[in-house]
Amino acid sequence: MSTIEFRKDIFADERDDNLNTIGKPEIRQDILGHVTGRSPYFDDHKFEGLLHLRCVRSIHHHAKIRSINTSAAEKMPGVVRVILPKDVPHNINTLLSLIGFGRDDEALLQDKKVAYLGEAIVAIVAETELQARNACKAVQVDYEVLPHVLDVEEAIKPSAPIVNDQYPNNTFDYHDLYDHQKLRFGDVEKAFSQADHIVEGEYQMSPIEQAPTETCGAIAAPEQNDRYVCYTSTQALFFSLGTTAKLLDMPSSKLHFVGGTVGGGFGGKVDSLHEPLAVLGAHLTGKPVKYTYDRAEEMQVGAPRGAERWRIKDGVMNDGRIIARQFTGFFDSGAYTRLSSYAIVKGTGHLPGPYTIPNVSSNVYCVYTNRTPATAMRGFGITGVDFSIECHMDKVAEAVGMNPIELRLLNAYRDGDMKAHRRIAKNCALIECVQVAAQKAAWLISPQYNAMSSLKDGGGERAQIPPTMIDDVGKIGERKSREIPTEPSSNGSMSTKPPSTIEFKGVSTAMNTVTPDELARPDLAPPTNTSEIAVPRPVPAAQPQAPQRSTTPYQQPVVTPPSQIAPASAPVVPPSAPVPNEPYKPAGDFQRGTKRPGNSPFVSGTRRR
Amino acid sequence: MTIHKGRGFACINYPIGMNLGGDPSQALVHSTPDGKFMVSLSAIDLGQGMKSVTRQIAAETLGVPLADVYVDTADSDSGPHDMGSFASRGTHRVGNAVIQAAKEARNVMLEAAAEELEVSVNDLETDGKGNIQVKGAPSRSITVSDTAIAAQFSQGRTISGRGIFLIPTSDVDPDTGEMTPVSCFAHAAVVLDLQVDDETGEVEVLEINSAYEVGRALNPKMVEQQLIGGAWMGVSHALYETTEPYYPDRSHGPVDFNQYLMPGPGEVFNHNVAVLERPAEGAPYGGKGPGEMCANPLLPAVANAVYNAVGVRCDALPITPEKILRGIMANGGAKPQGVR
Amino acid sequence: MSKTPIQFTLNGKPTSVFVNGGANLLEVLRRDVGDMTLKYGCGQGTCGTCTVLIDGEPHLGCLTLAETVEGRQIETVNGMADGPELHPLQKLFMENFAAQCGFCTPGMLMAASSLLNRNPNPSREEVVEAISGNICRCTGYEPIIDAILQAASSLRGRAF
Amino acid sequence: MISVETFQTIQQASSAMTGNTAYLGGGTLLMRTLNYGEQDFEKIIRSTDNNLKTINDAGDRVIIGAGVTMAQVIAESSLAFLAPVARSVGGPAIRNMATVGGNLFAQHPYGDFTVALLAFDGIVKMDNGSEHDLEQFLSSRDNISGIVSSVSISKPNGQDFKYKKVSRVKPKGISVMSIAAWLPVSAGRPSNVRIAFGAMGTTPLRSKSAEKALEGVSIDASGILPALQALAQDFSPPDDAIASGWYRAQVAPVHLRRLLLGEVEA
Repeated sequence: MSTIEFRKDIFADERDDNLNTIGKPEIRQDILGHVTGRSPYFDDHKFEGLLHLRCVRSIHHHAKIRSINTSAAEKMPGVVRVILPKDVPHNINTLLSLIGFGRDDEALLQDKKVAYLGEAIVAIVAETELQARNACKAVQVDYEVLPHVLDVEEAIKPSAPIVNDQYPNNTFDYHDLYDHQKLRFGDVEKAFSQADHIVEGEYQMSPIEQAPTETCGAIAAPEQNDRYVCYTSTQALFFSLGTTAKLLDMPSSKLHFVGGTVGGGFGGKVDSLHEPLAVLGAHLTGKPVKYTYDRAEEMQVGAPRGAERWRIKDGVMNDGRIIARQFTGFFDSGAYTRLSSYAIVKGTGHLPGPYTIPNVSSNVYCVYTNRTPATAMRGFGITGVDFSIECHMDKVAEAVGMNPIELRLLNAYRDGDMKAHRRIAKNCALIECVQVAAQKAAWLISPQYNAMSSLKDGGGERAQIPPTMIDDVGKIGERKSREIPTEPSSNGSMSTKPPSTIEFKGVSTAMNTVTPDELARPDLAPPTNTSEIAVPRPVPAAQPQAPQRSTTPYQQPVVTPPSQIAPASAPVVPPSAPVPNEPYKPAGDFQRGTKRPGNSPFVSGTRRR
Repeated sequence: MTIHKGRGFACINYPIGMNLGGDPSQALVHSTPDGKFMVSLSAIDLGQGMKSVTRQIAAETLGVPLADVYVDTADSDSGPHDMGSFASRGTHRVGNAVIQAAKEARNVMLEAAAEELEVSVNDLETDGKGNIQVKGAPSRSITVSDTAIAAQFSQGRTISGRGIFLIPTSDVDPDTGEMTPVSCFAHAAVVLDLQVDDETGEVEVLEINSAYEVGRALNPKMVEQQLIGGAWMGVSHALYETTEPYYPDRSHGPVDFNQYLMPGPGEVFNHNVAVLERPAEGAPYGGKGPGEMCANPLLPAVANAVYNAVGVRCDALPITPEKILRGIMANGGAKPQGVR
Repeated sequence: MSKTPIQFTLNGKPTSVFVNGGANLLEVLRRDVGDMTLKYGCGQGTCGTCTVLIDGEPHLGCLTLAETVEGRQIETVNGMADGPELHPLQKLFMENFAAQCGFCTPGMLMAASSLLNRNPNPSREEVVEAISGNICRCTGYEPIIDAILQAASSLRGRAF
Repeated sequence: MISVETFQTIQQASSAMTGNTAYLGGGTLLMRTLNYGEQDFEKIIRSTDNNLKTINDAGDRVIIGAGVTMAQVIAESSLAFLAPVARSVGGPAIRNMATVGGNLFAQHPYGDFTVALLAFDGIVKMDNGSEHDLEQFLSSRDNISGIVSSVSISKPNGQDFKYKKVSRVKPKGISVMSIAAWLPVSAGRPSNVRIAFGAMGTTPLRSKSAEKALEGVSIDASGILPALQALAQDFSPPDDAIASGWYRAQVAPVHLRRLLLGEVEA
């Protein structure tokens, strides 16, 4: 059973609750349609003579296509049209080309090289879906199988096969400069050397299917005036329209897209793969054409939330203050870019989580592997790193012997604090959420932690941008010639004696004692004839070393007061409904320009190499 | 067999919208001849309630009853451009565009009413019930319907408005990662209680106590829908879901809902939610999008609770019975970490 | 292409249609008859979005060979409401916010109505069992279970 | 194109099963194949033979028509001991469709009902009257010709039958494994014990080592221990999306112990 309460007492003076309909539990506009079955999803439009489109898909992870023979398929019953890669007018795209992010790297139908299991090669339009399926089976594709790579860290080795010809280093190119997205704030190496504890961990997010109950699809049909109507399940109507116009080299004025009522999306209906093929099918046959994933395709060919691997290294003081946090992240983009490269930028802006940490660095890689391309899903770019950060926070709490909730409150960001992407935090409410959740669960925290507030004690020194170490390790292509480390560079000479390290890897560690015999039951003994099964991230259970203390006392980083930093005090938050139609203003100008080629004229940083 | 109870905690913040901006949303609002309002969008309702929340925002801004507003989306011939429904951008971006469009329409409506009532526009207010009245003298009023009829048939005014919301694209510094991301943050904290069977590694989630800060709950029932359903999905991600059970090996990928695991209706857990509302500057009536962030804290909370229960850290998702069992065996048995 | 004529009763109305050999009931009802209320979610029998009642019992449209419904009674959501008057299940799904995307709703409603037809006073467990073949990705199931229990109560109230 | 032919008797249907044909029972297996274009047939044969739908109580054995659905089993009072098994198959809609005969052909990890039939010494009867021991039938089911007309099983006495299905999703999930244990008691001790597992191999399988180890023992923690230890000899369970073979092998003794001792699950 669920209960819900609205804590109107908290932040009450920042709200005007006296509104007409805002804040009222009004019945949904679409609910009557839902309960009567009348809500018009894309497939609920009736067309006379509707044709069905299905795709011939790669049976290999990675292979050159030597030839495609469709002559048998063309003669199959009910087949109306075979669509080949050459029939796609502009057969190359990347999803974010509409906002100018990344290079075109993905064909709608592939005729040179397939780079993942299930990649579409040929489309067949037939009178019934079964006929289209049968005809797909009759298409002969002659493959030359290539070596493939499925693990992100294997993929960035110099010897790895090239997955995506547009990105021959198997990594997305950031800013035409690096093979990863950097974040540098302060000097983590120096802080590590001053920390009482170093806590490290590695975390692996699984690939996850959005699994909306309605699969992705579109129906397109010739409309009057030489236009095409397209009913679609898209999450982004003009995204799909623009992508279709580009791939089909067709003026957007010829496209009439209708959608808006969608059977769940969760990020899985952004990729705009169905609309172009459905419209192309309608264009080539002059008939209405439906193209939709079946459930098996939705789960294995449709793009999942990509897997992510994160390594976190924290420098922590005995009192629980985290003084440095370093990330190394790998997004498994699959064979093409789609949205992964952008999600990394979003994730980078999110680091180091909702905490104020004076030294943060991060390298995040968008890695191409021979698997289904990844795309958006609920929380994209954030969910995986939040999992990592919050598991890690518990390890930190354990390392310093603190209540994990109090550890979070101690390090929580507050109004006026400087974030690692160099903008001031405002409108914070982490502390209050933590306090309320703890209170609801009767998880006791001490009074001084209950007295904390997002509105108090932020800013000041916490608003400063620290002197920052930067580096140019990981230039595009560098990794292809030799192995270089993936974590934020520690080249240079500042780092002295490394503190003791607690290793947390895989599944491990319980600190209390249990007699080993206590649980040695025969029914738990491994069966003797069981073959070794590879299980994701198996489980070495190492007892951790007791944390040792560094002798170097922590010192606050020397603050060079840059003239351009934001004011130290918390910005005033408007007390009631804000005026939302004023033009948006960025929180502040950049400390310095961007897109500089080569060396950075960095104000307060020192380049290490 | 021993069942071990465990308790885990996690808290998060969540950036609302495409973080680098450059993602416009537009809205058009117009009145029918008798003073009902149509809102034209291209935003997508995936179930999150786009149509409903923009309807409430339009009604609030126009100052008319909810029943007199209808949201029509998404037809590219009539709906203006919108970037799409993802990245929790709907409520924030589209909501702001709707406010701007509704304000413009409201201004025309008040001008038309002022002409009919022969008063100054600045002296007029709406009562939210379909009337426009003189401030402090509610008996001097005209209905929205009569106003629209007058505007349409005698004054020759279009009661309509256009709105757009755009955060300009932010650059990203290649060396430091400096950027101007997002517009506001939602927050959440959860305490999760579960139990672990130390012979099978099976986990049962027992109860969640949570606090979610959503800026403003524009529709509290729809916020509740998101938070309850989103927490379910978070637990599902933590314990069940993967398209590649042997990642990075691609074998045995699920192809149907029997193989792709999610908690069934027999696994509903108790969930006690507290909603906090700290309106965000620049957000529509302060509202942030709760749709994505609500799932996120559950993943680490489950992992932390499993560790608390049996002393096994599962740092790789999903946390399957097998991983837990392997951890318990490697540790030489369950190692409960103490009652929290 | 040769087609086979079949006749059945759909929501009380005699219906005749020619079907393709091997066609399933889901496609026939949607494309040939025009009842779009039942949905395609998998074609595998694993999601329940195409649940219909055949002779009062829930079946999956996607796994039902169309020829096998010859002469039988089929019910879909289209037959639930009594004119403009919603069935209590529909009404309580609405009031309980028991749908988000709405795609599973017709199947859920059919599964629930077959339960309430045979068991006017179900326990929570029986409700859970009745919808156990229906996937919902949005709600976490709880509002759906609550709505069905409340509808049962409302229907009992109506009978007395 | 696919054509459909319907016959009044199972014998007529069987004689029509020539060339690229497939027999349609409840449809849950065949229609899925067809929906996904994975069919290797052009003609669907079905039968409206009422004998397929009958359940005959024949003294110490009961004969269940191959067309009897899971829902029919649940509703049939003489099959009350099988009701929990039938209830563990699919959701309500699937149970109105899935048949006893079809369950014999369900691929891993499906076929939980067959697990119980295997424990009850099932004998499969074909349309031509020939009979096959279920265990043999399962090992050669991909090559069987003809149509299954019924399955006959022994009937348990009272409480000597135990069944459990382990699923990750509740209440309806496919098998991590299912276990059917029939322990007839003779002179206070189990004799002629039959233990069958589902999802522990490519078909439902008996654990003959565990059966042997349970003969005549006292059903308590120490009495069943040899049987639990013996399980490993009989199975090399497969990996799938639900669980690895390692995990299945690991927890099989746990679940068998809990089933035999009636331990209350969490």
